[in-house]
Amino acid sequence: MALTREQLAQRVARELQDGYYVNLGIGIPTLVANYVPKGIEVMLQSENGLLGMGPFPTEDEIDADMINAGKQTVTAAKGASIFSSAESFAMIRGGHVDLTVLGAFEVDVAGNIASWMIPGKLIKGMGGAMDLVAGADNIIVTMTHASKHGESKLLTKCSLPLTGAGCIKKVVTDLAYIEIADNKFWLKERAPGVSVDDIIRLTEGELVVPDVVPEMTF
Amino acid sequence: MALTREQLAQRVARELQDGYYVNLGIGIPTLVANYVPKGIEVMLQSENGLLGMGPFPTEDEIDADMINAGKQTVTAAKGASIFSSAESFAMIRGGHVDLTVLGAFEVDVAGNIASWMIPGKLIKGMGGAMDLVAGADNIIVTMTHASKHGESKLLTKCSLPLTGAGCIKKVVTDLAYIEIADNKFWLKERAPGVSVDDIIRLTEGELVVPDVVPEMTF
Amino acid sequence: MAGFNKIVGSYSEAMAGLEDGMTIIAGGFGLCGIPENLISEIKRKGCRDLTIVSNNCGVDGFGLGILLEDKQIKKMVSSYVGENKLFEQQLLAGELEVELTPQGTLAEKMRAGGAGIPAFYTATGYGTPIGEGKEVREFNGRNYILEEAITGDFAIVKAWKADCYGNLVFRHTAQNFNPMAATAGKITVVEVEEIVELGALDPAHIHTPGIYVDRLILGSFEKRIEQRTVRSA
Amino acid sequence: MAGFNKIVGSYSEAMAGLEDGMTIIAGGFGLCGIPENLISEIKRKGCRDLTIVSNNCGVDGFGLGILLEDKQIKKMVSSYVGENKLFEQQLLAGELEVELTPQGTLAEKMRAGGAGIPAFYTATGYGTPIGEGKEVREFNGRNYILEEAITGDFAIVKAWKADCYGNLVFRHTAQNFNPMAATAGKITVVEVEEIVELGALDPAHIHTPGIYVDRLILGSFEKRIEQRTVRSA
Repeated sequence: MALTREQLAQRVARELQDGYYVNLGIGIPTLVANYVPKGIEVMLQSENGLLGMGPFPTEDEIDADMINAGKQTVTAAKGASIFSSAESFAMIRGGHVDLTVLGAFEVDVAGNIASWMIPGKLIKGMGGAMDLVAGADNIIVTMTHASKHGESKLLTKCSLPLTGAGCIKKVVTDLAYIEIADNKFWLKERAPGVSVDDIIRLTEGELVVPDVVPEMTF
Repeated sequence: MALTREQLAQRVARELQDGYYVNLGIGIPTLVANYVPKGIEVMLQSENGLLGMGPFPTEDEIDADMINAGKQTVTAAKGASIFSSAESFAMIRGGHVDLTVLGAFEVDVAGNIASWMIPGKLIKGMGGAMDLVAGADNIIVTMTHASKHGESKLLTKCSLPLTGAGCIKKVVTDLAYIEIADNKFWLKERAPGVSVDDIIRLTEGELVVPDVVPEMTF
Repeated sequence: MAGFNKIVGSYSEAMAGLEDGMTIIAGGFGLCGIPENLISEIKRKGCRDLTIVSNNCGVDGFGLGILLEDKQIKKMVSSYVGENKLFEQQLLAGELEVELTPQGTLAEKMRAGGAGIPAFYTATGYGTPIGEGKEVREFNGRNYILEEAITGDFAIVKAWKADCYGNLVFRHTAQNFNPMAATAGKITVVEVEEIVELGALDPAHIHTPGIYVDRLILGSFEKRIEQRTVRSA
Repeated sequence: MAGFNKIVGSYSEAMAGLEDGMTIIAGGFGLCGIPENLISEIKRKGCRDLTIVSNNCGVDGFGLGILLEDKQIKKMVSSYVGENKLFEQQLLAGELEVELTPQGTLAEKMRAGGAGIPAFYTATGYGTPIGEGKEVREFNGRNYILEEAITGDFAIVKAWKADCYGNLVFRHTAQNFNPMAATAGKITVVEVEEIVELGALDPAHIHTPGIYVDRLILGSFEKRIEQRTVRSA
């Protein structure tokens, strides 16, 4: 069975470490905050200028001046700091954020990522994604392994315009956990009940498959 | 009579305008603050991170954490702001300071200034002087017109290593007020009792002398 | 004698001198911390062919979105413009130009503009369409692209509190792009929720020193919320 | 589980890992806002061949000046080093190298180092000995030189108040180079006068967010005054 959105978030959350400063993109990455493993603490960075993002506000707490990068009303956690966009991206670009999680349209064996633009469709903009992928050493991409039409999103070479070049080392898809190194995809884990053959079939780029591919457990 | 240090400061102070943000260098420039003309307000910027420098503290007010760029204990005036060195020089480099007053060893007809280094003597460093002369549109140099040995400091070409290139437009010396334009010095005023001939004799660079050179009054 | 008092009495005075074809740098992120009333004044004045530098372009009917209604904007420099139907229409009709700029690069370009840094290198956008036509240079084994500073004829800024000298404090995440915008305008105009006594702001907690501010006006604000997300109490 | 608690129990722990030949970026301006005790710990450890990036080099017997006593410093990167006899002697004897850097360029190099900007252009130093050997480029009719970022193996910082997460507030002009230094160290060590409860610092008034801070220690400080200037009451 392909992972649900919640399971994807859960699997990504296992990569969190105690003391990590983390930037979570919009969509599935946002859900990761709900699955921080017990016994560890992480701080969420929101690129509009908030380090230490708290939960959504209650009705009474709602404040138009307190939002996250998804423009959602949020709260500041205890120990939070708030700063300008220049300071926020100094933090990101300077490599101070320990982990960035974001979605993508495509990823390739060279660690390239395409996530912001589909030629022919209306362009909305890259927001902070290009800064995030250029700034973080440690990035996890979450996405479905293939499109609705069964076309692989793990490619030899991205077909869409890039968001960043050579920056992705880890991908969690609904079918597998894959690492990228030496111009290859390395299959590390598979979703429960998903066969290695299915993963091979839906991975267009070169995939290295070990003898044993552990199944994820939830 | 050549101007005294106090008169130099007084003459420079006449260039102040209401609402000017001003950076005063160490030495004679510092004295300018004592002669702000009546009816106008200026704010003093100190490049270590203080906009709105107040007077020296009383014995009771002394605070090691409140100093100016000359490392002197100072106070903050009402309406002051305090910030980092990066912010302070963003302000300076970005041209937000209206007037900078500083001393010099030499100035030449091209508006070059040499003020920080005498080859063969121990080099102490340029501090913020290079940033100040590169950042301000409006700079006044104060210095003696000639060295103790009678050698002109207003030259065709600076002989000492430069602090900044082509940035000086106004010089107040103990003998004269001079503007720099079109690769010439333009004599505008003379110190009380100082003859135009004396000024010509002690100005090595090309000097344009008008028919009438008004005498400064104090 | 005005001294350092930056307060002006009307929005018309606040935006005096704005002309067709000028470049305006605006603070704000989404609808958070936007200079609502200064934008309305630009609409009222009716200036056209404007280049607006702002992370977003508001929404239909609010924020910078209202400047689209009379086609006052020629070009937007933004990182994300996806919240706005009218924007989409004018873009597709070729009536509006957009220069997409990564969010962090946009913030840094404004800061650089205010700080006298004409250009800087960044890894952001290298190897992407954003890097095309830009100089690439290697430092310590990594490739970077050259990005140039942005300055504007006007900067429009929304702050929380100010004193009459124009010293500014921002509230929560309404800070965002406002401090950089404030440094990068030839004329910087600020609207605030409260003007406090001179001396009431702690000098070390001023986000934007008054040296960057040319005009200051007291406003009242709708503060529309874009994504109202709540949890149960 | 340490989480985000950055507090360490001793100065020896604070400077653990410092080795011969490393580069240290230090906050402070003159003797104001210098990490006095972290400097003393470096002296105690006795590491040698250090490169120190700091606006000044203290005075004889205090601040960074004490690291000259046992010739621990190989190279200083500073804008002004004129307050120190021992410095002068070692420089003239060829025992010490100095890389003079304009003060604003130095501050910006540290900021750039922390902000992932490998290099930037500035007009400061163009046409002077500081510009020699550096790339010159024209932007909008003016000449600028290329300056590269600085980072350090360690950054040593003095702040006023901190919470256990390492969020920092600086006092008065003791801020100076400290915030930039804090961003530019692989390991950033901060000593403070007071550690407050988590949540006691206003998030919008934190000068340095804790993300930049690796180790935090409570110290007591002499705060020597370099130029004691007073007026009559």
